[in-house]
Amino acid sequence: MQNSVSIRDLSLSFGAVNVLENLNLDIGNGEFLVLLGSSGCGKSTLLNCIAGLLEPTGGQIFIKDKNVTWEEPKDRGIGMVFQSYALYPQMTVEKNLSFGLQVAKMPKPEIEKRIQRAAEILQIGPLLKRKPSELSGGQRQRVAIGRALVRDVDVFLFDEPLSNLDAKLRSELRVEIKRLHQSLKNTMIYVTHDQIEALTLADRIAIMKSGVIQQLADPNTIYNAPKNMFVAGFIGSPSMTFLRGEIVEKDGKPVFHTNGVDFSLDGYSAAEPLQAGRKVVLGVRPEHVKVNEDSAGAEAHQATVDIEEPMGADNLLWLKHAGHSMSVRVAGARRFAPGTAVRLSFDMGLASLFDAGTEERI
Amino acid sequence: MQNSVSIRDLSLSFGAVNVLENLNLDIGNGEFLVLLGSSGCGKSTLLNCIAGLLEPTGGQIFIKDKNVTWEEPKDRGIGMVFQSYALYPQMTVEKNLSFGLQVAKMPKPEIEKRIQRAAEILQIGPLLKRKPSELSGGQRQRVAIGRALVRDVDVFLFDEPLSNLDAKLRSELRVEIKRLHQSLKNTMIYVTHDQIEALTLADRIAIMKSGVIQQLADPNTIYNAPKNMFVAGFIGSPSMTFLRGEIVEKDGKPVFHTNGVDFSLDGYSAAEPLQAGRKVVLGVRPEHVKVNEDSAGAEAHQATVDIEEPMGADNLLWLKHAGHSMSVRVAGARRFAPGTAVRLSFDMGLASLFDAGTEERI
Amino acid sequence: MTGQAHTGRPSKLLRNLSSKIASIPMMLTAVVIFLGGTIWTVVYSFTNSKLLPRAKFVGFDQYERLWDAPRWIVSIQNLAIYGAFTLVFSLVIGFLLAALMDQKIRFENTFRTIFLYPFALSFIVTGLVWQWILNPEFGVQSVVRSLGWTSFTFDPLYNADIVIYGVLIAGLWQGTGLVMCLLLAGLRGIDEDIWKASRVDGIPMWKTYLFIVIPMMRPVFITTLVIIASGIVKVYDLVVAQTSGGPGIASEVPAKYVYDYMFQAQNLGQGFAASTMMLVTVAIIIVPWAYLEFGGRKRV
Amino acid sequence: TDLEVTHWWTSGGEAAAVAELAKAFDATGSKWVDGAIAGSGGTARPIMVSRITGGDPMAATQFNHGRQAEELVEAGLMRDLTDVATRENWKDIIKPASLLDSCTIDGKIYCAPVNIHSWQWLWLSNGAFETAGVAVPKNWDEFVAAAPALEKAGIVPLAVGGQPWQAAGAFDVLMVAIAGKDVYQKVFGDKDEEVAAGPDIARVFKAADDARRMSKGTNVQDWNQATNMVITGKAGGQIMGDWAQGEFALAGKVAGKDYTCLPGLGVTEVIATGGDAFYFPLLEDEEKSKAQEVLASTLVSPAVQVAFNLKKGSLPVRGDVDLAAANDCMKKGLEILAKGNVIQWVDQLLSADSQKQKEDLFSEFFANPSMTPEDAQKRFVDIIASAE
Amino acid sequence: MSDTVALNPGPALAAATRAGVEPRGAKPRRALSGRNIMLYGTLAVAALYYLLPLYVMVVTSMKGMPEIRLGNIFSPPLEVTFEPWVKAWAQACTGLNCDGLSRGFWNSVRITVPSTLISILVASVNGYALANWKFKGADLFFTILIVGAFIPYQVMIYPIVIVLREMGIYGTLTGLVIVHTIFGMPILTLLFRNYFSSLPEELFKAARIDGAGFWQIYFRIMLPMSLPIFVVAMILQITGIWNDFLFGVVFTRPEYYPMTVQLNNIVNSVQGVKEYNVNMAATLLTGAVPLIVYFVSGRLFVRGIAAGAVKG
Ligand SMILES: Nc1ncnc2c1ncn2[C@@H]1O[C@H](COP(=O)(O)OP(=O)(O)OP(=O)(O)O)[C@@H](O)[C@H]1O
Ligand SMILES: Nc1ncnc2c1ncn2[C@@H]1O[C@H](COP(=O)(O)OP(=O)(O)OP(=O)(O)O)[C@@H](O)[C@H]1O
Ligand SMILES: [Mg+2]
Ligand SMILES: [Mg+2]
Repeated sequence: MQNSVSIRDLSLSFGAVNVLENLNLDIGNGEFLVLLGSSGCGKSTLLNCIAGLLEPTGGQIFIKDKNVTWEEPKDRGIGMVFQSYALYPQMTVEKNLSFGLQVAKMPKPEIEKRIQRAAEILQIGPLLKRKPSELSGGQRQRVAIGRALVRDVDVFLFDEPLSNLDAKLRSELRVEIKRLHQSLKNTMIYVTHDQIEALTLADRIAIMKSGVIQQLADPNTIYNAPKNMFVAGFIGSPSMTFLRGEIVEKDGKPVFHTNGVDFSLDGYSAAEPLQAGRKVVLGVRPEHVKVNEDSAGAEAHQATVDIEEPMGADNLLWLKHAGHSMSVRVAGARRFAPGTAVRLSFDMGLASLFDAGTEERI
Repeated sequence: MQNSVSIRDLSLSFGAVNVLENLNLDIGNGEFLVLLGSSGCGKSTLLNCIAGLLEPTGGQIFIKDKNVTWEEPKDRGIGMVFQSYALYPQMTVEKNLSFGLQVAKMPKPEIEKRIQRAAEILQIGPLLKRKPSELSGGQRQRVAIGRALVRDVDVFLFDEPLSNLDAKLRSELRVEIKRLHQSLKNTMIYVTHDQIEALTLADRIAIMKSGVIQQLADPNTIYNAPKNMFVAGFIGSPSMTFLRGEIVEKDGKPVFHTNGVDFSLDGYSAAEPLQAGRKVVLGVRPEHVKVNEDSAGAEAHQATVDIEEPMGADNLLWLKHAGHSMSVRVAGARRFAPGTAVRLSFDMGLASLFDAGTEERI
Repeated sequence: MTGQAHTGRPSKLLRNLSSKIASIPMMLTAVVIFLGGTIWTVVYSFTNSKLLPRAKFVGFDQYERLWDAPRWIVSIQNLAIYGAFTLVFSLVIGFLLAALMDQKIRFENTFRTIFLYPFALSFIVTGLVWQWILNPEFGVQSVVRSLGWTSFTFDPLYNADIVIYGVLIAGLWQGTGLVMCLLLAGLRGIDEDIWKASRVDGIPMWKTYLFIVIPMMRPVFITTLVIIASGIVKVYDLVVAQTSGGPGIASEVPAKYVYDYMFQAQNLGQGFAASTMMLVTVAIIIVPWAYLEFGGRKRV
Repeated sequence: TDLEVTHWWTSGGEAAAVAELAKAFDATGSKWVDGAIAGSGGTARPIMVSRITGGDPMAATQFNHGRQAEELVEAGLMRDLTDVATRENWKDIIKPASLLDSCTIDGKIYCAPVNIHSWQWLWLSNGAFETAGVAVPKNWDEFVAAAPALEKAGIVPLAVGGQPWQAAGAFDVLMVAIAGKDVYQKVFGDKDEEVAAGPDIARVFKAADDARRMSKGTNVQDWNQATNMVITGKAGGQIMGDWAQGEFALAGKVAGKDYTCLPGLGVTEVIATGGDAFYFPLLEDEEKSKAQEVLASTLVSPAVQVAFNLKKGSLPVRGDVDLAAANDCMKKGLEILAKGNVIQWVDQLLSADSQKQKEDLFSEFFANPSMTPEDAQKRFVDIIASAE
Repeated sequence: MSDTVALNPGPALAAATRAGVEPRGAKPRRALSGRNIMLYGTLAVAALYYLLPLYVMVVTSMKGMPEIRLGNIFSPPLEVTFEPWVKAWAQACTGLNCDGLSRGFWNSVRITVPSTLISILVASVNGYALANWKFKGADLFFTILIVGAFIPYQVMIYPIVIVLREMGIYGTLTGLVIVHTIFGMPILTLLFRNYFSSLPEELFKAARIDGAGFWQIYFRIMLPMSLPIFVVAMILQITGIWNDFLFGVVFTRPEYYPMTVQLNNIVNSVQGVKEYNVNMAATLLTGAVPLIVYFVSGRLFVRGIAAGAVKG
């Protein structure tokens, strides 16, 4: 049994609108896969297809090597956690957890055992007698996870489970989910449009745009070697700075040229030969730029600080550089008044180069 | 004219609930003040009082040294921007901007001039003929700002203007507001519960809790020298780690002791003498901990990695250290598998020490 | 519910079976009663059925006679007058009341109950009460006269020229409460920030209502309009109880014409023809509404 | 056995009369379950028809005999009473014979007539004329002449209730009285358009115009409220059928002393033999069917005829009963009946449809002073022309 | 009533006094401001118009006939009598039956209770199916249903008579209940559909994943969450069915005639003079049930309307 979930040529359309088209995806056993994409790109739709809540127009879905395309949700061995918690408001937490088991006519002692176990794992023991309205957002989300937990499923599906929580709680629960995955080792498919969640939680991230998976890779690859400009721009906050320019040859070596400024491409490992004259886009992440107040370094680019955004731990600078606006991250303690002239140096080993036409990584 | 807005002994209650009690606040001319606090702490209430949308139960409000406590909102020289944009949905953008001016019987050419100016500043010129429903969230918010702009007011009031936008747009508009403030130099009062917004935008931040201002200071002070544990815990993501312990004397110097581990307090400048035996809380921010894989350094604390949260630019580690859980931020490239043993060293100059009873900074 | 597992797509008919079974009453009602009944009525409007429906077709005879009948013309006119005034007044009064109620007033519940209670009463009751109040011998007229103004005349129910307005008074009394309720719910749905924004902009209250709030409440107004309009077309009991269509035929309405000719005159064909015409009227109301509601944008 | 009987006799006099029927029927060992539907025939008939056609028939129901039930009979929904009729020899005892004719379709008898109603009466309040200081009129023309005096005394000369059938009925009465029996028969019986458009009818419309003028200010709906105006002296007179008699009796008024009745408006003394009859829908229950026959014969039995008609103020359907207890007005009616001065009433001649159109016309005519008699006559001709 | 309102110091004034500060700016608005006088004045006048008929009904029903003939319908009774009430309830005659409204009352109860329950049950299940278990063509039926809501009842009477006859339930209580269910269906289904659609869809999905089926979700998840809309539906149906005259008279036999038919009979069976006092008492008695329902649950009604109805 290689894969936990396999999706073959999945298509789905609402009327004339094709939301998913011939989508293929294999998710390994025990893998934590994050579906990341902006609003409306079809993440929830895909998840609902896997759960059996939407009927695909075409294609097939296998869970544990069993074709479940036409199975009822309850027979697929999946549990699902929703953004809005979707707790049954009129039932106590305990009842919320046991509802599915009761419907399945599980014997009482077994139900109780499972609830005990879930309550322990999620530390919601003291809340069992309360109603959802008497819980905080984080507690509600924990109960919602518990509802999937008691059903003892193979695959957990999460649809933006943390979007309704405030920043603090979100980061707390993120850690808890990660811990849960480490201890349960179930397959988890997690939908979000928050890149931090994706980067921190995922074994692999699938970045979607208009129903098509743009890149499917581990977080590190996604972050450092994005397959195209969409992925590159989507991941990272603030966004990667894109500089439009072209390749020129200088001293026999390809060099990136924009607005009269040259960037050496030493250290960049291109997949294709970099021909002179090719229109390309250079992508630089804010933290891959070094800011020097002195003019040291051969490749020191001149820039002035436009806006400074101190964020505590970091300080974000918006610079004017060769007619472009560029964001750069420095340590929180380093402060620059707007107007300050600075010199930049770039770590080309971590930069990305895209074809200006196809927007694909070179 | 010293202050732009002065609030004296402001009280407000809804029925029996006192939301604000004897609140005092002075906001300088051209200052960007951020009111930061969790939901329901009374931020909007305060802002509405300043705007004249709520009638205070007691106290007075001065704007430009004029007592406006009983003035109509329109006569206070304020403009307001709302979280929900509050655009008039059936009017075009142009009409949205001009409606208030038309009602005030401003001559037509003047109206047009102002709209032109606002449109220029906010780059919404091409949108003027559209209806709000045909705009994106960010564009809507820009129009909402424009509505305050055309009225040529002294004080801008913002009530969580960016909360309804997604992360990407939020960071873009944040920069724009900052730029707007830099060019207009108006007084701005900005309500948010997003600490990044507060830290990046504010000249000064007022941190509120249950209607009381906890600390009023510039972002740097708030971040690095929080007045009490509430402020310390509220600002910073992930939160400052709090270690409960006590002061012991070691080699004649006060030392922080918890769970059998000692922390030298060298470099910490306490406002009060640190008596041995005093129960205190040590607060350490994630980025003020150095992580070493080798065992160098005299003050090297043993710890093991519990969870790793790679976030692209940074990598967040949750460590087990002396029975506490502690979060530490390292560069994104440095990866640690869970279970790895590491050694920590602390920068005490940037740590905070609080009294365990009063929770006030020592 | 779906028996066959991995074999492939299960039968289309069996999917959602419970839902289909549960919807049988609705489907039956829709098809057999509403659709079937309507078609049946339209078909038989082309016959000369008398007491019992008979399939003897006579073409458009019934319609020709219908449009020749002065009473039908009067009925249509009355419906137009009653309808137009009811629409305008119940919306205006209903909205005024709703706007007043939305001012964070005290005793809101009391006022609301007062405005709404007539809706609990049947048209029969409403008609009777207002017949009594408008009766010149006992009601308003005699009271005013007894106060000394002896030439005062207010006898709408006995004056053929204005009788329909007498009916209107009663109709409004009965119906505006609900309109107020609907519009109040709509007003409460307006984002409070809009109010704040308009106050900050210095826009007077009435202008805010007129130029901002009312346009924003378009969907609620449309729903309300449809509810009122459907009531107008059906108006029957009120007229029967209050005036019986009198004096003479001055306050006749189409629904009454239908009923009278179907049952009293024992001329089903004529009644069916008149109901078909009412159906056409309904269609004239419904089609634009359906277009506005469902045509423009697709909602999930 | 319980038999449900529906009817629209709900006013005071009527209810008392129905009670007689019920009493007599209960005495046969069955039970009369009363299904009164208030309003008028117009309200009640649709309900009765829908129940019969809807498959939930009552055991017996009132109709005005004539054409109202024709189709129900044709549709085979009604019980054939021929057996009972032959057994009890209705052919001979029921007078005038036209009553039974109205019940006969294709040679079979489908209804049991219970009374004769005549519309041709002018009821006058002696007190009102006394107040106005004029003599009680003896015919329509005198009545019209006396109207101004009544008006001066604040009395409405002629009470006409708002229900449409009252206006239409009053016109029909005027027609018989003023244009005479033959014209009446030509117009309604033969549907003769030319006669309807002719000068005789024009005269009738003139008279109706007078009536309209005299009825101004009536402001009541129900016929018995209008009658009540006459009883209390608020109105000078009313054109109404003999059932008004019941109201006078109930109010304790004495014919000749408190009020005066003028059959045929004192002009043409004829009586229309309309009336009420009971129809018996086909029932499946054997026992009930038996009881229906018992009820039919009970209704026609002499004792019931006397008791019922005395209360109702109408005339019995058989000539062989003794109405010694009858009052002045009733006796006048009986006399006319005995002379054979009878006509068929409009219900028997015109379809309900034409009747309804007529009602529409005359209720509009009486309520709307701006409608000229000439216009009204034109529309009247149209109705007659299209009548079947 | 309006006077007491206006004289009451409003929150603003009270607050200013409490704080004890003398603001230097413009004085705060007074409770007796022109705005408040206008506001409560208008409301009071409107309230008067709405209350007048009720007042007239109550007052008239407690007068004797002689007093009524004296004329003024607005004057309070000189001599309060409950005779008309007694008569309306227990003595008024229609034909031979002289038991007033009392019989009709119980008939109305017998009609209203099952009709209300069944029509709401059927409509709520339909609305639920339409909102959560859409199947192909469902919307078509629904559209027909909604358009059907506008068809004048008269158009439908005859076909329904035929249908009920064919089913053999014409004139029975069952038949009447079905008729009420049919005619209540469009508006109720719309109400329930809108309401169920407004409930979070994820709740429904969660229940499906938990393995609950159509009925389990309906009874165990949806029903307990739908109190507001059920209240609205109850109120609409109770008042609608209780007040119904046409169906009650056309589709039943006299032993089931509801109170409104009895009311109509009493009001239209004039014996001599119209007994306005009895009529008014009868009217009030007939309207009592829906009125009480409104007075008791009017607040829930408005809330429910806001929750489900307005969204169209
Ligand atoms: N029931 C439906 N009928 C028609 N279109 C739908 C329906 N549900 C979703 N869509 C469309 O399908 C597309 C994908 O929707 P989906 O909910 O999967 O997006 P998503 O990626 O989950 O977005 P979000 O982050 O906002 O949840 C959207 O464009 C949406 O408008
Ligand atoms: N009209 C009102 N009536 C009663 N209580 C109110 C009213 N408005 C606000 N409150 C209460 O006053 C407190 C402060 O509300 P406020 O809206 O100022 O909070 P906030 O800080 O703006 O929160 P958020 O971040 O959620 O907007 C809350 O506890 C709220 O419940
Ligand atoms: Mg989604
Ligand atoms: Mg707020």
